[in-house]
Amino acid sequence: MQIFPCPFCGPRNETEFHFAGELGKVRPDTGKEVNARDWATYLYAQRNEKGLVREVWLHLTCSELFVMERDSLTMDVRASKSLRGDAL
Amino acid sequence: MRDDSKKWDAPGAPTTLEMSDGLTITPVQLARQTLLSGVDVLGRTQHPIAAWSGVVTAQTYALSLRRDRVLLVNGPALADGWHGDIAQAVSDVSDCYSVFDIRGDRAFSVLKRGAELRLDVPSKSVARLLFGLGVFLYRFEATDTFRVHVFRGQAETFFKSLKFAFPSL
Amino acid sequence: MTRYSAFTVFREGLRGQKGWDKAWRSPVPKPAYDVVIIGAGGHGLATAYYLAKNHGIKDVAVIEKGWLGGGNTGRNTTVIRSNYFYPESAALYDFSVRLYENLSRELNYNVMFSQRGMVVTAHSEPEMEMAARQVNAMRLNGVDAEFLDRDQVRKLAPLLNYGPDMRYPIHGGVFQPRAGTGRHDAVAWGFARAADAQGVDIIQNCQVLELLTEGGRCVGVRTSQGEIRASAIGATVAGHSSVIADMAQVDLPITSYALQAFVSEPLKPVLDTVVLCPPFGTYISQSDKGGLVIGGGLDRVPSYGQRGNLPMQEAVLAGLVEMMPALASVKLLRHWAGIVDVTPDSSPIIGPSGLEGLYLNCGWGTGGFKAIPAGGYLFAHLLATGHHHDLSRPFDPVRFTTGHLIDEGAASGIAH
Amino acid sequence: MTSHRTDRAGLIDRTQPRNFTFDGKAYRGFEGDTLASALLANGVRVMGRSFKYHRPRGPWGAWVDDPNAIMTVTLDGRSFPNCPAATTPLVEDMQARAVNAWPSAAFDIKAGLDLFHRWLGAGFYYKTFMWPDWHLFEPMIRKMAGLGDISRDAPKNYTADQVHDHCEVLVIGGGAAGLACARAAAEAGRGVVLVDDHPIFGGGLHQSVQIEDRTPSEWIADQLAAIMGAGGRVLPTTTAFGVYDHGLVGLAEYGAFGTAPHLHRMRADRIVLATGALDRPVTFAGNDRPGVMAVDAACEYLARYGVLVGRRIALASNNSLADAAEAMLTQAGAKITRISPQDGAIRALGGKQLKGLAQGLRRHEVDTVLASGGLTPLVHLWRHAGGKLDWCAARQAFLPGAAPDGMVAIGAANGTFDLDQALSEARAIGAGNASDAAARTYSLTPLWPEPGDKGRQWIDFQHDVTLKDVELAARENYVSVEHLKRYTTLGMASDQGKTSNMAGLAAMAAIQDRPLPEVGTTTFRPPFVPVPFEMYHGHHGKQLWHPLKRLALEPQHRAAGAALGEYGGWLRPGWYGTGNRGDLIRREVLSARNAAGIFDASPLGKIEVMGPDAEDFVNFIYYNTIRTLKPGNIRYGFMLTEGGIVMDDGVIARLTENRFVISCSSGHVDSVREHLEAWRQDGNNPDRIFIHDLTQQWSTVTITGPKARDILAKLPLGLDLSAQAFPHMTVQETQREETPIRIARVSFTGDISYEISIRSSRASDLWDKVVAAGEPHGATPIGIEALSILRAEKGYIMVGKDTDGETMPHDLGITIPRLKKKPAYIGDRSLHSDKANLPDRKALVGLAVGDGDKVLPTGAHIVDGTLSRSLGYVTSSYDSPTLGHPVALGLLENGSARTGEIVSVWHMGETRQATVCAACFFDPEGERLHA
Repeated sequence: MQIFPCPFCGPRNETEFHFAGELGKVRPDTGKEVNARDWATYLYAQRNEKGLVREVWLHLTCSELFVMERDSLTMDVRASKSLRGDAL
Repeated sequence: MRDDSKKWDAPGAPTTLEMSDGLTITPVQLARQTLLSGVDVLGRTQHPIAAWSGVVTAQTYALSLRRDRVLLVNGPALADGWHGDIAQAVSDVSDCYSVFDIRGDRAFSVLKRGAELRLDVPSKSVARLLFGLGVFLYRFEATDTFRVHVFRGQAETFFKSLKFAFPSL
Repeated sequence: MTRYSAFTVFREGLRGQKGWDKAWRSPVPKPAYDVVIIGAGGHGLATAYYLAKNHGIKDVAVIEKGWLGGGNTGRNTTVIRSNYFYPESAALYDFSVRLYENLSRELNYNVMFSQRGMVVTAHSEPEMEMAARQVNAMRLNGVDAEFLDRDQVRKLAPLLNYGPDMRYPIHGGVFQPRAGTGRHDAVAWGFARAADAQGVDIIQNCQVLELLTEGGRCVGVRTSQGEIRASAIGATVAGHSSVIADMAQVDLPITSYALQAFVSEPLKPVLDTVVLCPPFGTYISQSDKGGLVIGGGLDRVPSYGQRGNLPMQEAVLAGLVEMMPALASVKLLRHWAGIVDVTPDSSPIIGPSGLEGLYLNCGWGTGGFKAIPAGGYLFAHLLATGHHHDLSRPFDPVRFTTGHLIDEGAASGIAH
Repeated sequence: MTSHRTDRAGLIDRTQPRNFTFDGKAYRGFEGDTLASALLANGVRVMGRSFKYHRPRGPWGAWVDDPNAIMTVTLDGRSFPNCPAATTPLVEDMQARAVNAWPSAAFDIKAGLDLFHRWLGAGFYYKTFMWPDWHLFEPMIRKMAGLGDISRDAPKNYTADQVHDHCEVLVIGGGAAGLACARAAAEAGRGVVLVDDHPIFGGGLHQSVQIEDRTPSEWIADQLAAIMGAGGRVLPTTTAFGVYDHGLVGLAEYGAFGTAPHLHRMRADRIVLATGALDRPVTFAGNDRPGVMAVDAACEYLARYGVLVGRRIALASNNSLADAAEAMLTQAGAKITRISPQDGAIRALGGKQLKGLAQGLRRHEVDTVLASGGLTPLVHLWRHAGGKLDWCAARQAFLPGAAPDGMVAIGAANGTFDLDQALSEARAIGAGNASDAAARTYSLTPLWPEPGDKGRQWIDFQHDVTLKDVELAARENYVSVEHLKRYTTLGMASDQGKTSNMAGLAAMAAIQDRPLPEVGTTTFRPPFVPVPFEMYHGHHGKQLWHPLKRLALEPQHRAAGAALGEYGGWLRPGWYGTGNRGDLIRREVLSARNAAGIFDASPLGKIEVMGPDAEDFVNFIYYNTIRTLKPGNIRYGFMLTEGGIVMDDGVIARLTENRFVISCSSGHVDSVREHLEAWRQDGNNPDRIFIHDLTQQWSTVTITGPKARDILAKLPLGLDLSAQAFPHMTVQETQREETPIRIARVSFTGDISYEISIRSSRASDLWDKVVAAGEPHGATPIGIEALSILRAEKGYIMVGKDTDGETMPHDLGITIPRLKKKPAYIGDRSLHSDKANLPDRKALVGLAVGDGDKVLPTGAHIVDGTLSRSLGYVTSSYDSPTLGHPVALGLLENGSARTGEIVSVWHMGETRQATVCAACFFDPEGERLHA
């Protein structure tokens, strides 16, 4: 069981968190024409890096959506900050 | 669909449960619980704020739940809805959460059956998972008394989880 | 190559087992091949075998970072089945089951495909309706399927809890008699030996460091054992597909997760079929050696760490004790994890990578083992001809752009 | 049979005899014995049979490293399979039986298999049994394999306690090093937990005469007192079975035999590995004979249990620790013959009973052979945590190398076999200092298997892997250590290679003429020793497995005789009353259609979205346009995934300009709340949108049916209920006795309906009043089953039942937003993909059957003319009590264009006909709805 740092709550057990996706997904402006390839990239393409990753996680108990930097191989957690950049 | 009425224990009326070693679980009736959400609602509340693992001693207090939300306990009556003047969303949640006090020397040991808890690791929020249920957990009035708010529909499950955890001590 | 048979086993017993040949050679890589396959797991080895056998392409190297069969092929729970809902999946996986049915004799290597059947239980009336939908779909897809009531499930899996306190009472289930288990290592070894016999070079301890490109086309790989060029390169590296794709500067619709597996101490036979109980998140079979082989869902955290993590262990094994309480005192002998490549629709990807000359066979997620012969067969077809076989065409990655996902989860009413 | 119990005290309690049986014969041991020590004391050597050849086996080790003596133990009528005799504490009345042997370990009828061993070498089964078919041979092989058998009943009173815990320093192993380290750490003010898997701390220390001028027992007691005095905790009979991410160590704490071990999920800031080392076997001909044991095991049996394993002992060791062993065993009365195994090949003589040991032409008449090929540190947990191993040529062993985060190894586990040195190392680490290496007194001569040697030499005792099997694997090029392991099954026995791995690697190294470290090691997998599944299970079973949420009105429903069942995560009334279930449900449907039904709709989601951006936000969340919704009004809508798939449906009520109530499906509340929160914070301004899930604050009583208005009118609410003042799809708020009440006029039945919501503590009062008001009108409570029929008659869908994971809103006939809605909304672009634009998408249809026909089975498929392709399926199907004929909904390719078409419906091989119609069978004009 891993310990993840919620930027608001502090360290908590991994069971309180939900993986929300990789950081950096930007929703295309669907008010304008979006081509199928760009939309597919937004929906499905993953960097899926082995090693250092930056991801968005949801802390289920306090609903904080935040950015976590961790290592997908060693499971070391480096840092976290709120999605809006508020530090711990 | 089958009739499973018998498989599920009928919910009992909430009563105080006394276990060995002076451990008790007591249902608590609060005058009011109010959910307040808004920017800097934590900074703007005039009531003492409960966080983990401090001990709340006031009768009216605000539970720090998240960056922009508190649960006001025993506060004044406020109208439900969006309060544009103070830019806060307000909801009466008195019937949303059932509240229990778990008291005794070994209360913390019981709770550790349900979550990875440490008194020496503070948290700004009292919201956490306990026995797999979303709860608000903090210490109330004494260092050996833990108060839990749990969704009403899950109070039965919570009570049962505690009962199973007791004999394991 | 010594042919394996009861006779040669008998003869070698008399001769002190001295007459056996190497199951495969350990060749030094040549500077160039017609086809290079990255990853000597089941899919890679099967691809090489079928390239040689079906297409006469024998100038093939399979290069492997570690030891052959050491990835998910050697880490899975060995279930082989084709109980799928959509015609595209059913066609693919049933083709695989049919290849498996003759595989031991074809490869001259006993892969121990044991068609002991698989039950997926249903625990409520709505689940029984879904089970009926599933059985009908399977039969229309030409896959064997039986709709079981509670008593029929009980006959097949008496260890399940039929008591009144069972959280999810068993109403019935879906049974595929031709499903079963195979010996996972033997599948890799059998394909490796058969491919090697056809002249394929299997090069172990050879890591790909870089893709060689010329004019926007992939022309080879730089490895820890030097450069190897090829006219077509196929990657069959499962959970590490994104790592290879990254070398080609392509993002795949894949997330890697650890998938755990568990085995108990050996027991005398107690379970004759594969049993999956969805609400407990657990499935189980008993190996020929007697160990109970148990699996469940993905870990919750994306990962490349090939090791188990406690939350999912507790979920899977607690589920096991709930569904089969008689196993409570049976002991867990070992647990481990493989890295699986999960696509948005949980269906595989077979097709071009986006970099010319480089092709992908990946995205099998939790279900790659059962698809090894078909995956190899179809990927070989693609590498040899440059075109899809009809069975693999629906699994081309273009489906993520057109929206033609093949989502088995979708059939059960789950929105993804 | 002579007793092997000495007068050396050991740690057993000789005043407490314990009676037990083994393979049906009665024996006696003492409290503190293990099954193995008690049997050895009684002169019993053959305690098991090997897996493949059924060779007789006696214990090799005295603790977790013994792979041989495995038993099914029955106590108080409950049987436990595969108990290692060496670690099973002796309990009065235990009945033990060797596994994999019949009728007994001493005389096993399958022993004859050993005669065929030359044909049953490594991997023989991969080479045969292919013709005609594996299935012909498999059943026989299955029966032969396996160890213990299990009882088919669940063990009673066998539940694991599970607790989370934390400590600053976790010391694993309570031998000299562990004790000294734990004490130093505790005295340095650190929170220490010390665990050891024995019931009595001390490890190998009990074999010593004295330590730091005290007897071992006194010294151990001193350390434990000091540790606890300084606030440390000690856990005996506790196995650290695995190390997981972020310093989590799984501890299994064993209690009385027959109880489930307790699971401690121990989070440790720092882990000190003091797990010691094991004697590894020497590979020689006949080394599997009962009576060949580890040197260390013999000392352990003597020191802990007062058992002298033999009287005439050959001691074949390659290392300096043999001297102390010789002294100890001699002093206990054994006659020791020292053998240098390096001086020439040795071989054990005899069969079930050991007759002696031969080296070259010399024969030694001995009854016991003690062997040690050197010490192997127990580094399993080190490897679980990702620590590296370094080969140490001096010790001929893999030692802990680069350390994983927060972990350190001390004592024998770290290759520090010298006691004084181990103590100083342990104390330095405990105090938080680095340890400095000092001189070593341990010495050994390398001793590894020699390929080509004559005779059958065992590498893996339990699995019958011999040196020849390793040679065969090498010959066939299964040379990677993992191939070797898998091909020969070496190291896969229930001891997980504790005895066999090193010899196997060394054999492969020798065969290939490579340095041993180059061959490498196999991966160490948890658990360190096998642990029961129950340990992972604990108390959260039965009603606590996916526990259901409970209604505030459950007492009312129970009193009304409701049949309760699981629907969307809640325990809810399926129907009311006793008798034929179908009739009861029918009656409820008819009463709802003819008068009114009263329904507990409380679990329906009530998620409020508030704030200045609430309107834009819900407009973005929903497929349907919400912007134009006026306060007091309600709109039906879909939530989509970004893939354009319908994930939930429900109504949105706008209470005020900045306040919306989203009512989602009961089973989707948690996921919808998360969905909303994620989108609120990602891509929207979270300072201007706030989401309160008030589902459980409010309970909802629905009155539906032609008399609904009359019934509602009886409650003094002071509202104008006329269709003009309170039309369909509007909401009103009022108060009753100062309690807010919200009434939504929406319908899931097609009849006029009011959903009355009130705070949950007042729900029973409301329910009683509504039921009383309804009674004169013939209104009755109705359950979910009746509601499902009512909504199907009207063609209202249930998401997940009448839709699948491919269904888009236009498949359900709601097309306008897709074509017209301008502002962005979730899933919008996906509704225009190639797939979304296909004409043959599966669309919702009604399916009508001929007069007198039976109900179509839900789950039946609609097929094409050749019966070979599915065009869709029946999703909901009932015999409509209202209409007097069956009604069905389905998803069908190009469904909307097929109205009027007769289609084939296929179910389990039978085909029927149905006519495609609009997905609405009741009041298609909506007159009753708007009445």
